[in-house]
Amino acid sequence: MKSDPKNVLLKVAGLKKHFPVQKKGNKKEQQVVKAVDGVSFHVRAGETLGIVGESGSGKSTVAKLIMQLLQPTEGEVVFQDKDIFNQTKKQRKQTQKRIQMVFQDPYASLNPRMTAKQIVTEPLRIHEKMSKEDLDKRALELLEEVGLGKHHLNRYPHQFSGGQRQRLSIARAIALKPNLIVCDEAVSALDVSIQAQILNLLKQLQKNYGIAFIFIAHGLPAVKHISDRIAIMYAGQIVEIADRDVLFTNPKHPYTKALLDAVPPSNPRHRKEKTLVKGEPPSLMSPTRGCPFVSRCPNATEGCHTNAPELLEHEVNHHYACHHPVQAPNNLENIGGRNS
Amino acid sequence: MGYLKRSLLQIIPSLLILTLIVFALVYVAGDPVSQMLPENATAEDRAILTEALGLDEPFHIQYLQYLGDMIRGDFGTSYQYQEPALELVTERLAATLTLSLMALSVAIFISIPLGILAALKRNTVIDFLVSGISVVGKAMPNFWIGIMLILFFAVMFPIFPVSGADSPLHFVLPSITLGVALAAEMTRLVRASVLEVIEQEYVQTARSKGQMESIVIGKHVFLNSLIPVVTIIGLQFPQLIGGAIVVETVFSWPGIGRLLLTAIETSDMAVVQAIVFVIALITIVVNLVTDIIYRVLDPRIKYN
Amino acid sequence: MKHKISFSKQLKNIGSRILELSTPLGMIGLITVSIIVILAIIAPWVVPHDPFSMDATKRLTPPFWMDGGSSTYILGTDHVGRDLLSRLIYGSRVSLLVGLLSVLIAGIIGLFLGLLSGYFGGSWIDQSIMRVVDAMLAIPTLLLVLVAIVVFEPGLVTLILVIGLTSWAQYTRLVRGEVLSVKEREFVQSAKTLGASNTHIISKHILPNVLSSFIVVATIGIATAIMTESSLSFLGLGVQPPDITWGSMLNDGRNYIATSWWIATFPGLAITVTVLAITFLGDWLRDILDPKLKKGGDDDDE
Amino acid sequence: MTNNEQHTPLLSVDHLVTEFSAKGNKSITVVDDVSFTVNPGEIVAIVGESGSGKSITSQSIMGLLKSGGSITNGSIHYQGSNILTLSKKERRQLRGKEMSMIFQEPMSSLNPMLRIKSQIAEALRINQPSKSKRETMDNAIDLLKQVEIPDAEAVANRFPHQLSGGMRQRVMIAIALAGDPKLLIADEPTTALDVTTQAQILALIKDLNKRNGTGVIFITHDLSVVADIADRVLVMYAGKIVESATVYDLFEHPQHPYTIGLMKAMPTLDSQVEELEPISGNAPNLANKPEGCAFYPRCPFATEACLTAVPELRTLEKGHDVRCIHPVKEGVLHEK
Amino acid sequence: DPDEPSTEGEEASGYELITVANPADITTLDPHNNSVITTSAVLVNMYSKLIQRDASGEIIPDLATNWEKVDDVTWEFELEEDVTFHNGDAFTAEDVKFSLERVATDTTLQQNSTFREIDHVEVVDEHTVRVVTGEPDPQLLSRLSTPAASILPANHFEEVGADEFFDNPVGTGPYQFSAWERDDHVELVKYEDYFVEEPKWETVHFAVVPEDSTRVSELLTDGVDVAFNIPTADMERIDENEGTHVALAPIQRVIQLWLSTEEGATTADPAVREAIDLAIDNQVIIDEILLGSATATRTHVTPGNFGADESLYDTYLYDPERAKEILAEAGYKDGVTVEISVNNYYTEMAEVVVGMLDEVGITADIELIEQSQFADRLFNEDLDEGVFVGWGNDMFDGSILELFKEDNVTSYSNEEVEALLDEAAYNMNEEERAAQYQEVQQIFAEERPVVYLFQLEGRYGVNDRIDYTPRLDELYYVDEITLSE
Ligand SMILES: Nc1ncnc2c1ncn2[C@@H]1O[C@H](COP(=O)(O)OP(=O)(O)OP(=O)(O)O)[C@@H](O)[C@H]1O
Ligand SMILES: Nc1ncnc2c1ncn2[C@@H]1O[C@H](COP(=O)(O)OP(=O)(O)OP(=O)(O)O)[C@@H](O)[C@H]1O
Ligand SMILES: [Mg+2]
Ligand SMILES: [Mg+2]
Ligand code: NI
Repeated sequence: MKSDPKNVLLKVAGLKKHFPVQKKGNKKEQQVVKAVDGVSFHVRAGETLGIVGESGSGKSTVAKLIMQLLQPTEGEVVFQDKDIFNQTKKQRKQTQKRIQMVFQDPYASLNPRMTAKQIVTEPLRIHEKMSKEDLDKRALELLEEVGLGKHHLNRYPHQFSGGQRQRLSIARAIALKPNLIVCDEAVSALDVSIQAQILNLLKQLQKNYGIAFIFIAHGLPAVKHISDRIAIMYAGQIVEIADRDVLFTNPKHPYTKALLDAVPPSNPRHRKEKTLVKGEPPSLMSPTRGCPFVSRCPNATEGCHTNAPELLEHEVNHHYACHHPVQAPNNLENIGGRNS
Repeated sequence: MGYLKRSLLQIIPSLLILTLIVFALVYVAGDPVSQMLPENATAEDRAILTEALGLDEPFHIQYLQYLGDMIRGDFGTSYQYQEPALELVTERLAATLTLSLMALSVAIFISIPLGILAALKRNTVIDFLVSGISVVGKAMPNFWIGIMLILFFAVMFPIFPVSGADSPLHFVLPSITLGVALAAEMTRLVRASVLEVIEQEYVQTARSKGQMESIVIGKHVFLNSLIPVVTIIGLQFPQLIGGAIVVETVFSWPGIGRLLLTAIETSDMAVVQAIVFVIALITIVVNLVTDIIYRVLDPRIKYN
Repeated sequence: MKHKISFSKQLKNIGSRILELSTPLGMIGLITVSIIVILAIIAPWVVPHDPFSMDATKRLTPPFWMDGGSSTYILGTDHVGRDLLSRLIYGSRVSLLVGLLSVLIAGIIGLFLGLLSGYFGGSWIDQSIMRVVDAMLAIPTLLLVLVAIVVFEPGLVTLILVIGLTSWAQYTRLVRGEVLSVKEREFVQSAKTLGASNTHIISKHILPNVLSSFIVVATIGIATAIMTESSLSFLGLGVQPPDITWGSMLNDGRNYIATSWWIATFPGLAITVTVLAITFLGDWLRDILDPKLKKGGDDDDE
Repeated sequence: MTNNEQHTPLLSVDHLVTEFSAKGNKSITVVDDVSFTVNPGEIVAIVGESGSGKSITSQSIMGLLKSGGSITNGSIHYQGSNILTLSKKERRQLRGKEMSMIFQEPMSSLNPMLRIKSQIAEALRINQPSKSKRETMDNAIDLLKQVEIPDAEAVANRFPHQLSGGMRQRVMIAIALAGDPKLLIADEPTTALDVTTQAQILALIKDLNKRNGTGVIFITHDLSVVADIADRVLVMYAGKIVESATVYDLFEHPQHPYTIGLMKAMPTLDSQVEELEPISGNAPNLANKPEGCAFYPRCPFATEACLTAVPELRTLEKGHDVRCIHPVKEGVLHEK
Repeated sequence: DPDEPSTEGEEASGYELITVANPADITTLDPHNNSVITTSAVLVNMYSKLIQRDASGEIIPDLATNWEKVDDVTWEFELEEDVTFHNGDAFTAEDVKFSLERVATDTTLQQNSTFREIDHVEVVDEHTVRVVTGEPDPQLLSRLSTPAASILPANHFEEVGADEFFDNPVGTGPYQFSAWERDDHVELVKYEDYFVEEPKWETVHFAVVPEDSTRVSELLTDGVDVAFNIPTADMERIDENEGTHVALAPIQRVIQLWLSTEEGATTADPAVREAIDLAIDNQVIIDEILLGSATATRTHVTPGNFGADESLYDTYLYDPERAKEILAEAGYKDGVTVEISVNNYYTEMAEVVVGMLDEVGITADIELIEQSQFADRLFNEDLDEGVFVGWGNDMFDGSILELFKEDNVTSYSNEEVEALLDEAAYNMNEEERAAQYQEVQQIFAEERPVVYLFQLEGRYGVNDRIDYTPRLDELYYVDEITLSE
């Protein structure tokens, strides 16, 4: 599957983003934050790639790079066989039409001074010349698609609840029938009951329109629920990437393992002794030559300090970057069943 | 100190722009010759004087000349006073700055307690009164306040001297007059700022420690609400000096404002230029200082 | 036709919002300002006397309730025997004109440069605009106006132009700050991901969101301009007769404060009341223009 | 119950009603007839959607309601005495020493202007004013070490913005521990944190609870956190407690349709379902709550009766209370 | 504050301190480089001249005891002996030569134009000088009696240079310089060795109080002894207040309305000019606006000035009916519109005049001109057909009428007037010269290139403890002020 080039919608290769920052002290040298430091992955048409990682690990930066909100320091993003950073203005507009985004904060991502109708039709007004009647019609279709109704058309964002707003964002994102939607923590701010509504909606849309998703989140359970494949990010790098089930049953990177361990149980009966990772993620300004996880890794050896592991496909469709991968398969209890 | 260097570097273009604005205005204003001569002087008299003063050169030459002189510290000579303009200005600067600082103290003295009071008694009669007074204070022309204060507190009830700048008592009425508007503005600001801080979670944290309310207000609320107040002082400073122009006239205060008015009346443009420049420079310095205070006060900036 | 309905509906919405969000102070402000504006417009038809005609023999007539007052001159007459009430009503015209037009000039310049500067924050455009702003802000407005007035001769047009052209910097700064923060909000980012042009983003997303704080500050600016005019009048450099402003009336009366208090007191009151009302109105507009502040919640599905 | 009869509970909240008066409008009831107890050494979790009144409940207990809010009914007994009748000063003296609190936002719950050490020292000094400055500082650093902050001496000298979220939350816990309180209220202390950090903080709180026997009220909207840490659980909906049970009871035999809804809506690592079962609709607006059962509009099991009758909190079995007219019988969850 | 004279041990005489409040500060201590009257008013107490005017305008001796005309271009002055400057230097003829030649030759000095007529000064002996003019100058004595002809110590001045000299100036006047706090006050102290007699006051303060109401307040609260230029509105209040009164005296300023005779101007029609004259009720303005503190006049050369025509003084024409008739006769059926530039210092009066003109059907559009702009606009001939001004006459001479000679502001031209003024300018025969000026005044009254309205009076608020009679020249000779009984 992977080798089928037709199926690959988006390919990210060696992507780096370094932010220059001023540091105090009289040092003249330019300091940089290596927010994204050599990230490669691909997304196939119609699939969902989950990206998980700690706060500050560079997830949003990757998303912004794909959305062309930032210029990369290095590397390329190829969408439908075109490098998106190397195109004419016209091509660029075409790409922008094909990739859409849903943001985390449903309160900040909608212009408070636009009505629902204006919000969902804005992409159409930018990219397509449509008559007013068509726009009105389409606005209603879109709202209905995400479970909102006619009476919502002329409301302002503040008149919607958080969940409804996120539906609006999604309606706006699907307006142009994109091939890829990047969801940056699209459900993190929502209550569980609402979160489930949105997750279901996204799945539904994917089924109906074959849209591919990049689904970025902190919460492993939600990512697991929606993703086909999952990438684990740590300190600006992807440390492991695999099919969902493989990742959860057989995590190879010690960080992945720690992350899975840290997820609280879904039932008090499954409480367990956890192996907690100690300490904090490394500073992105003074990167080590070695493995980024070395300071917190239980398996770390001398070599890990000097020699950075590469992200390699160790097993089919299972990439990880570690010199000392976790041996035992993760023995999750009750796999496949619910609290019966 | 990188910050300081950067700020100082930014000042230079601003000052250049400033000199250009002022010089252009003054250039358009025409020459002072007719002012300098007696009523019955002739056209010939004028020509003689114009040449003597070097006012027959083109604009850019005069401007460059002016800039060059300025860099050497020469702001031209007041024809009225026959003295270096800068000297005249610096001589009177102290009086204006003292008045402004006194007014600032009055403003701080009034606004901080009142602002805090209003915030703590939010939505009560006290709050309403304080806010009301402060709005009215801003809405009254300051010369009007000054004349009224003289009428009441110097003529009808001779508590304070009418005018002049001789003793500490002489400071009272003018600094109140000048400070009222700023006090009003600051009261509003202090109130808003305290209200904002008081809603912060760390104030709740302090309370949850069992801290006494007075200390919570004094230590956690007050200090944090001070930051916007410091910035407003920097921003309002030019307006304070502007107000001094009027207040000095009312109270016969021998400061820059009076000098400016005389200079304007007599088209003594060297003095006008010097005043504008000096005030702008002071404003910039004050802003820099408040900025530094702000940076010192706020560890978020200091240690980042 | 459909949009017409929605337009009238929007108007109705605005109307109902005004009622819904009415506060006592806001209402006082709105009503007072409305009355003043209406009076200013209909002044020629409502003034009891010709505000310019003087009668030296009737000078210094006190208001009607005082000894020597006369009911023909309700608020009394000034030092050359002109009817104060009529002048007060007429004065509102020029005072408001000065306020409105100067703020209009300053506002347009300030808004334009502020948008430019904020949107291209950090670029050379921003840098150069901000240096000019710094220069302008470093000089007290009154001082700048004073110098300019003397250069260009006092008068109504000069006054409006000069106040307008010297007070735009504060708006630029305000707008720039707002733009800088709005620009980082996610909905602007999202418009960018949609491929929207700069003009689209500025006009559809940024402008509407900075406009409300701008309008509030501009409202206050009107009050400030009226005050500046009165200070200039005090210094003898304001609007010149025969044009009447409250500032110039106040100035006319300043030598009579001790002897014929009414000449200066009524225009002083007029200024204070107007400035107050405008301030109230401004505070209230801040609420009205914020779509988030809406009482009650029809958040739920109907 | 047997345990409870021997000792008076640490905290007992009875029929608490807290209202907020909004300008000009009629006041809204934010906490509505809430009763529960906390025993020493017990972790009681309160779960519920955003806006259900969890924080206001805890603020009512602490006596830290913001302006506009007031307790209009009910009582709060701490170690047997009703603290609502205490004077302001006595109330204050309870805080820190007897009960303390950790807030949700680690970013904003520390004073940005003060160094970490002085914020901890402040809490220490209130409780032990007699101690010397040196001792207090040493104690502060000890506390930081207790909450497992590496390099405590250095951190003590920093300002809040120089710490990561997890570190700040630890500092908050250190502050809360300064007075050796018997009751700790943690209001969503981990919501803003990463999973790994959350696990660290949860472990820390559990450890405290075990070691010192501190009673804990743990507020969260994450059922899995509840599953991890709680002894007993209160489920709140629209200001009311709708279900209260031991954690095992609740997860195995949830009775209220809302609780069941929450469980079904929650994605978990161990479930394999294709589709989650969300609860339809949105949480009600407290200003115009529906008559009858507040959950009625969203409830899949609702009947006519629910429209009008306000359900009472009923004890179904020992220690398991439900506020529902027809609570789900055992097995319903599986049947569906 | 300043050194209050120590009164310890002695009875306070009351002569310790006198404070005079002026609206403006002095601008310089250099009498040769000053054209501001309020400055001269202070400086006359420090410096002496060869000759001076008394309160009524008569020329009387000062440093010169005697003077006589040697020929048409030469005057000889005998000087006072045993006069010393405040620094102790003896006063000699050299000082006169130095001082007069300084102001006559240094073109940067503001008073240079007044003294340019002086060719040189000859020292005859230590106590005799001759002043030689280029042309015959009938006004020389007037020039020499102005404060601008003050005598400075030649040696001392040349030794220290101008800058230092005026930091600490010395003269031969009754009071010597003590301190100048800019924009606050000037302090003078008694010069014991004053050559005439011992001055009365120990210390003199000239305080600066720019705001009128503040100045009045200072007077009312005993803050000052004399407050110059008080608003008419406060005259009654000051008089009624216990302890203060108002002192009035005519000054050299005449309010007048220049009317252009240039072709195309409405006022070029003599009928319009006459109507304007007749429409204005001078007395109403004097009574209502100035509360009586002015005298109607039809000439600029008022009593006390050389060549005054007293028949035109204390009189005015007012006949609105006749004004209307004249306009009607001249064919102005729909009224006339006149544009008038007004020196904004006189706005109030001008507004009333506008009202009066309106009564007879003359619409006056006034443009106010800022005081500081006025001179400029005048020289650039950028004024309207009517110009409402107050004009002084510091030479106390009929030559002020030369304002309307040749290319003048109003474009008035009358060969007869030209000839008369030309002759008078160099006519050393006083009687003849006076007659020439009087004739010009009559012609002006007839042809009205200018309508004179009234001569202003100086309005002084005075503390009852002193006797103060204001002077025509608005100068304060402090020694003329005495304590009242
Ligand atoms: N414009 C910027 N300038 C400097 N540093 C930046 C900038 N944007 C992001 N960073 C830094 O880059 C790193 C990665 O940020 P990013 O927002 O991509 O993280 P994230 O994984 O999305 O985190 P979160 O889960 O909190 O959203 C962080 O350390 C952040 O501070
Ligand atoms: N100061 C206040 N004035 C008026 N209403 C308030 C105030 N504070 C809270 N409320 C209302 O009280 C209700 C309960 O708030 P509370 O903070 O207890 O919710 P919560 O359950 O803690 O929610 P979250 O999970 O979002 O923290 C909310 O509907 C809120 O709107
Ligand atoms: Mg992110
Ligand atoms: Mg909460
Ligand atoms: Ni239509």
